[in-house]
Amino acid sequence: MSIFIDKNSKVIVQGITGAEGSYHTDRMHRYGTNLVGGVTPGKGGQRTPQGLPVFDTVREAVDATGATHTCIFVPPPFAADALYEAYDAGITFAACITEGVPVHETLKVVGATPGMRIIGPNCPGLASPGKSLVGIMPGHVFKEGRVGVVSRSGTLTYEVVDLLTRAGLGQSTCVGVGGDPVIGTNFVECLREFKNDPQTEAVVLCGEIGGSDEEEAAAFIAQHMPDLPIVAFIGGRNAPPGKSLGHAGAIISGRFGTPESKIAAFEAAGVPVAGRPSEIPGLLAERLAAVATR
Amino acid sequence: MSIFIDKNSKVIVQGITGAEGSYHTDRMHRYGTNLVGGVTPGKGGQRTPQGLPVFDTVREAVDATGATHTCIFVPPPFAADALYEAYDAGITFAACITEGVPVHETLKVVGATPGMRIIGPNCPGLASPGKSLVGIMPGHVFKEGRVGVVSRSGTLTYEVVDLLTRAGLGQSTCVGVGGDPVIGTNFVECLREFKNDPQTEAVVLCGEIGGSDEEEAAAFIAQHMPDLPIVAFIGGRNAPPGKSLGHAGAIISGRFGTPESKIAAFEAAGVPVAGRPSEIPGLLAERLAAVATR
Amino acid sequence: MNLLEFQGKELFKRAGIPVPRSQHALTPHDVAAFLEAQPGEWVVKAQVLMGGRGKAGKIKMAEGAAHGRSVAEEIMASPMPPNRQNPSGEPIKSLLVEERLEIDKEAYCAIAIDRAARRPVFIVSRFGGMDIEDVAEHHPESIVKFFVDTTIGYSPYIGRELAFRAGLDPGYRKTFPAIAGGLYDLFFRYGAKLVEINPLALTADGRVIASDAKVELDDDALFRHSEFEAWRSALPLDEDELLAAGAGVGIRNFRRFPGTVGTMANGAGLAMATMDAVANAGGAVADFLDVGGGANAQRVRNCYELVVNNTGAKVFFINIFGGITRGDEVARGIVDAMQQTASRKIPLVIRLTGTNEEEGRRILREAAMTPVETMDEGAREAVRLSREA
Amino acid sequence: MNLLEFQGKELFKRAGIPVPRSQHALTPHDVAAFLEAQPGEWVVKAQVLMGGRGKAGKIKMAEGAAHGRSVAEEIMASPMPPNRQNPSGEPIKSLLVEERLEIDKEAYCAIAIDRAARRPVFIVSRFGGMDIEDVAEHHPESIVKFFVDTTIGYSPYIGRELAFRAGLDPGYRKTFPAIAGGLYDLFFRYGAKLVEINPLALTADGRVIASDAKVELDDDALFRHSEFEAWRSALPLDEDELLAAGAGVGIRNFRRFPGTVGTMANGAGLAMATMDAVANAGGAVADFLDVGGGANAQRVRNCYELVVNNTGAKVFFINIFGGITRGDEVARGIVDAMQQTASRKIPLVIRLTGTNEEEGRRILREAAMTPVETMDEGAREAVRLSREA
Repeated sequence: MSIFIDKNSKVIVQGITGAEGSYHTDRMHRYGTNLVGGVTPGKGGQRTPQGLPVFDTVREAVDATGATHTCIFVPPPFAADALYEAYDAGITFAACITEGVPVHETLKVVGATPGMRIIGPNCPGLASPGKSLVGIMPGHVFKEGRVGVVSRSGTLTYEVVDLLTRAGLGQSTCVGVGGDPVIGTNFVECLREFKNDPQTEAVVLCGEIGGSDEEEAAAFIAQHMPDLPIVAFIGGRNAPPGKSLGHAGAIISGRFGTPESKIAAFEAAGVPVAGRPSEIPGLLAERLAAVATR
Repeated sequence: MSIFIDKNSKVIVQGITGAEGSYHTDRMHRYGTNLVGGVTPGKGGQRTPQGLPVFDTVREAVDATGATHTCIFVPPPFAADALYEAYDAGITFAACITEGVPVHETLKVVGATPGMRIIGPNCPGLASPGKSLVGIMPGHVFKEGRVGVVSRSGTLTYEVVDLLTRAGLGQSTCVGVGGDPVIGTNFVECLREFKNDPQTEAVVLCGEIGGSDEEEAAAFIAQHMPDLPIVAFIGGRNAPPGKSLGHAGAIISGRFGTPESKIAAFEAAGVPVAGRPSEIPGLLAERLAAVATR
Repeated sequence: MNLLEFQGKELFKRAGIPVPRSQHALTPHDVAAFLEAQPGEWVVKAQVLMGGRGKAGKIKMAEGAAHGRSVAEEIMASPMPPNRQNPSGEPIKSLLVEERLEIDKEAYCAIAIDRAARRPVFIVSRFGGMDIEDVAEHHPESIVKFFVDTTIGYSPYIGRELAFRAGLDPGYRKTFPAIAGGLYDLFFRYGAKLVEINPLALTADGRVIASDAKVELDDDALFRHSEFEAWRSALPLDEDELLAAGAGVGIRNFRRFPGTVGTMANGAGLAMATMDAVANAGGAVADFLDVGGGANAQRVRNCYELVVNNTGAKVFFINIFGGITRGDEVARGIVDAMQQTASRKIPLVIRLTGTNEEEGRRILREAAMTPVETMDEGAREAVRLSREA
Repeated sequence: MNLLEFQGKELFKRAGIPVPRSQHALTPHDVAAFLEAQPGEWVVKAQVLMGGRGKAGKIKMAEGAAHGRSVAEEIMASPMPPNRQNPSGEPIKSLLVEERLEIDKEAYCAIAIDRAARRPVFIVSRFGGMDIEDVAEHHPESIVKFFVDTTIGYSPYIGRELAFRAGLDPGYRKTFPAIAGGLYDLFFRYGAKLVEINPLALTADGRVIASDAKVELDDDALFRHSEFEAWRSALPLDEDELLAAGAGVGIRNFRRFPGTVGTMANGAGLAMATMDAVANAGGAVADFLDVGGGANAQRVRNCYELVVNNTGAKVFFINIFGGITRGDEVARGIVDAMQQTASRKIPLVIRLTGTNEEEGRRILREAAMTPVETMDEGAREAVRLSREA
């Protein structure tokens, strides 16, 4: 098992003929994702180099392929529209890779699409190694296994996954939730899924400064999954307050969003916080060993 | 039993200190409706002549009284707002008496308040004789009994109820669904409730020209309640096309909404259509007798 | 409130929907003055609510001042010819002088309210320029619909989907989603009940442009837009509506018929049933009249005079069943009205029941008026009196 | 993009939120000219993004031209004093001359985004005119919130409920729902992240009026509003943001620090972790720099020059983990950049992995650059080199 996506998830790509869309369609296809087609208005009837059918609308794509999952690569002005279109056509899972979606459009689309799981926007997507990869993550760093990974970052996640894989710790599902202030799926929602996933026996959580997602995750862990081996990492410990470093969401404002608050919350929940990414595999192995001997 | 309201339904009045609101509050109170208070912003803390508490907001009223039902008497510009407020405060049933609510505001509020039953707008409300009366119907015409009544009209309904009562045919619940083009609850939704109400053993349905509510009701009856004694009446048989007679919704446009279409639909469903209101009790008694001897 | 073409196009412009360049003109002189300064061929269109302008010769080409003046005079010389719904036709009070479009394709796009779905519905067809009911009859498969979830509102995919499903010419695709969005925006911003572009033209030079505009605003929403007051007062109310407005009842509340039994009831449903009752009793009604709630003396008197002075009524059947309306107040209103009115007297038949009915009947009896017991009885009595009178 | 007070108030006006009469002035001369024609006492306010204007003496009363000029000169003579977040203060480029209000009560009203609830949230307090964080500390019970369901949007009951729950003075009640509605409208119409009225004044003559305006627009939404371009270019970007913009990276993507280890990574998370890694290795970073996706030669060269010419970097640590960014392209970019740049050369430490990493490393090796294997190794090596240099 895995969370959100598996071998059978039928995935379409919105913006499949665009530069990013076609590049990553090819990579997902080669990874083994069950891609069934894509959408570019006006290009319906064409085929991609991988032989995937292109449709004019998501509804046509869903009707023809039975797709349930979508991966969105359209430019920022069209991202919310793409999500509404997917929702209306009955899609139940959408990874929105697009960076730069106006936050009030994300607010509205997230509120208006109950029942559709949205990852992102401004996220690298997710991967269930050996089963499916939806988004832009580099497939070769993954290894199938029992560690769930959830992260607000993109490249840092690959770094962490790479370290886990090199340490022999394979992954169940790895989710990049996105770096924007408002995102469709947060840490707690991923943790809830991991809790119910039999494949996932441990979790790595890569947070960063800004917001209170990490604090809420810590509270959730303390209450609902105190015994699962979990290790956290907080990026941006050396960031100054008042200025977001890259991610719009990574900002310490006033007394909110500081690394100290997040680290304290995790420690109170019994979750060790790695000082650097390279410490994560060791800390996790310790926690796994402790559970095994209990 | 009855539908939508019963003896225990806790009812508040929005606009309770206004001219219409206070007049009908008194009448409902005297009828025996379980009124628990009302709302007029800025008059919180006062009491009505009946001793009912007045609150500034619906939320306060609900918190203090446990009200689940509301009867709305605010002027048209504030009716949608009153419905949103009721919905947000957890009210599950609203009768909106107000006439003249912009139809696009009704469209939006009906779409945005799933789970809250709205009767109206532009309706006389409803009455479950001997139990509760919510709205502006004249209580003295009713008699408790087994006939459900649903109507698009106000005064015509009282006329019909009066005839039923004089003929010894008491009523379970009588609903005036309202005369606007878009209403919160239509014939089919009322019929579905009557179908599940053990007290209701027969139904009188007072339609009028315009729209297709009657045709849909006929189709529903044919499919779901073919054996219940039902009599229909269609008002406005002598109305000219293209002009609405009084009710904004009572308009024959082109080939739609004609009395012929509605009468044909009912007859196809085995529902006799009374030529005049005074024929209704007789037709209904016949149908009831036919069922009794079966 | 139905808007004239030039008014609808003004709203289109505000909503960003492309319309032809144009000038509204009140007289042939205005047309001539405009064409004096504007070379080339223009279209002169009568501004009326009735359909069938083309067939009636009320849309004509013109080039240059002299030609424009004579064409305008020709159009305005006679009203629109009558039809069943407008038995006296419609006078032509103004004209729209409009850019002549080289039209390549004509499509249809509208938003209406679907009562059953309780949603606004887009209706699109690749067949434009003809009555949509005719399209529905001859090319039903060409009509596609989209029911909009108002909690989400319009998003451009709706327009794309409609364009693809309706098989609109590819020339429409790029701009259609924005036009449909403008239409949706207009629908809610101004509180419309119907917005229709027919035809939505694709021109030879690739523009997509609203060649006609039909907008029906919700009367109940007009209070939010005082800006429309001027338009409202300029619109051609029909005679019944004018009379109703003059008597202080809603313009939907009064309509005349050729019979001799005047009727008045409280509530539209009861008023319709009253008409039906008169017909059942073998009579012919002179009017439909819903007096509304709160029938005080002033209002009853206005309604009485409205019917007596403007219809062929020989008897006046008042049918009141009280809910909001209180029987005592109505009775007092009737008594006072009959004392105050300067109009000629015709026999009254009064049926009064409902709230405070005993008190109402007492008041009537004290004024020597005898109320009847039922609607059918009242109708029979009124028909009898109409024959005697 | 944070707006200056006068810009925020311009948006308030468009949304129907009452603001004091005012005049934006660029010079003391403008102030004098305005006051020449306007009798009475006015308030002259420095237009800056930093808080604490009052305490810093940057808000003053003035009456008459001469007084106005001298007050304006006084205010503009020196920048806002520095604080921790703005270590070089903020120059005063313009002034707002504003109607003096007789203020009776001061309240607080804002809309922000609640990240956890994923909803816009109204925040209202009957304590206005002070920092809301101070109110939260001293009068936490006075702060009331309302999370708006965006599928429904704003409806006036929300404003009523907030006013009652916050215990606003009854003088606010009548107008507050419309003001809150204007704020909500503004929030979505212009794509704001924060809209704050502090204080929302109740004047002695009973007006409710926005005495100050704080608006933070979402940079990601600016493309929908070209109208803000002029404001954007007039806004005080800090030096780091200006440098970032000059190098063609996002203004959030670059920030300088006092250390000697230059850093660059792809992705904000990795860039932050790279800073942390350098700190862990005992070094001090010279900058935060997210090169973004698609790091081609031009972009890498711009970033290299940005760091070398504007920070104290003695070594440049490039940390690339490929997802969108392809290792081979970055490697080529680095090689080309180092060949092309005219800036002085400092040692490079390159960590390159992820998509196409083998090809990337081969390219680097061919150009005689030796990539390191891990981020920690790279950080250690960079710190070592920074000490040697």
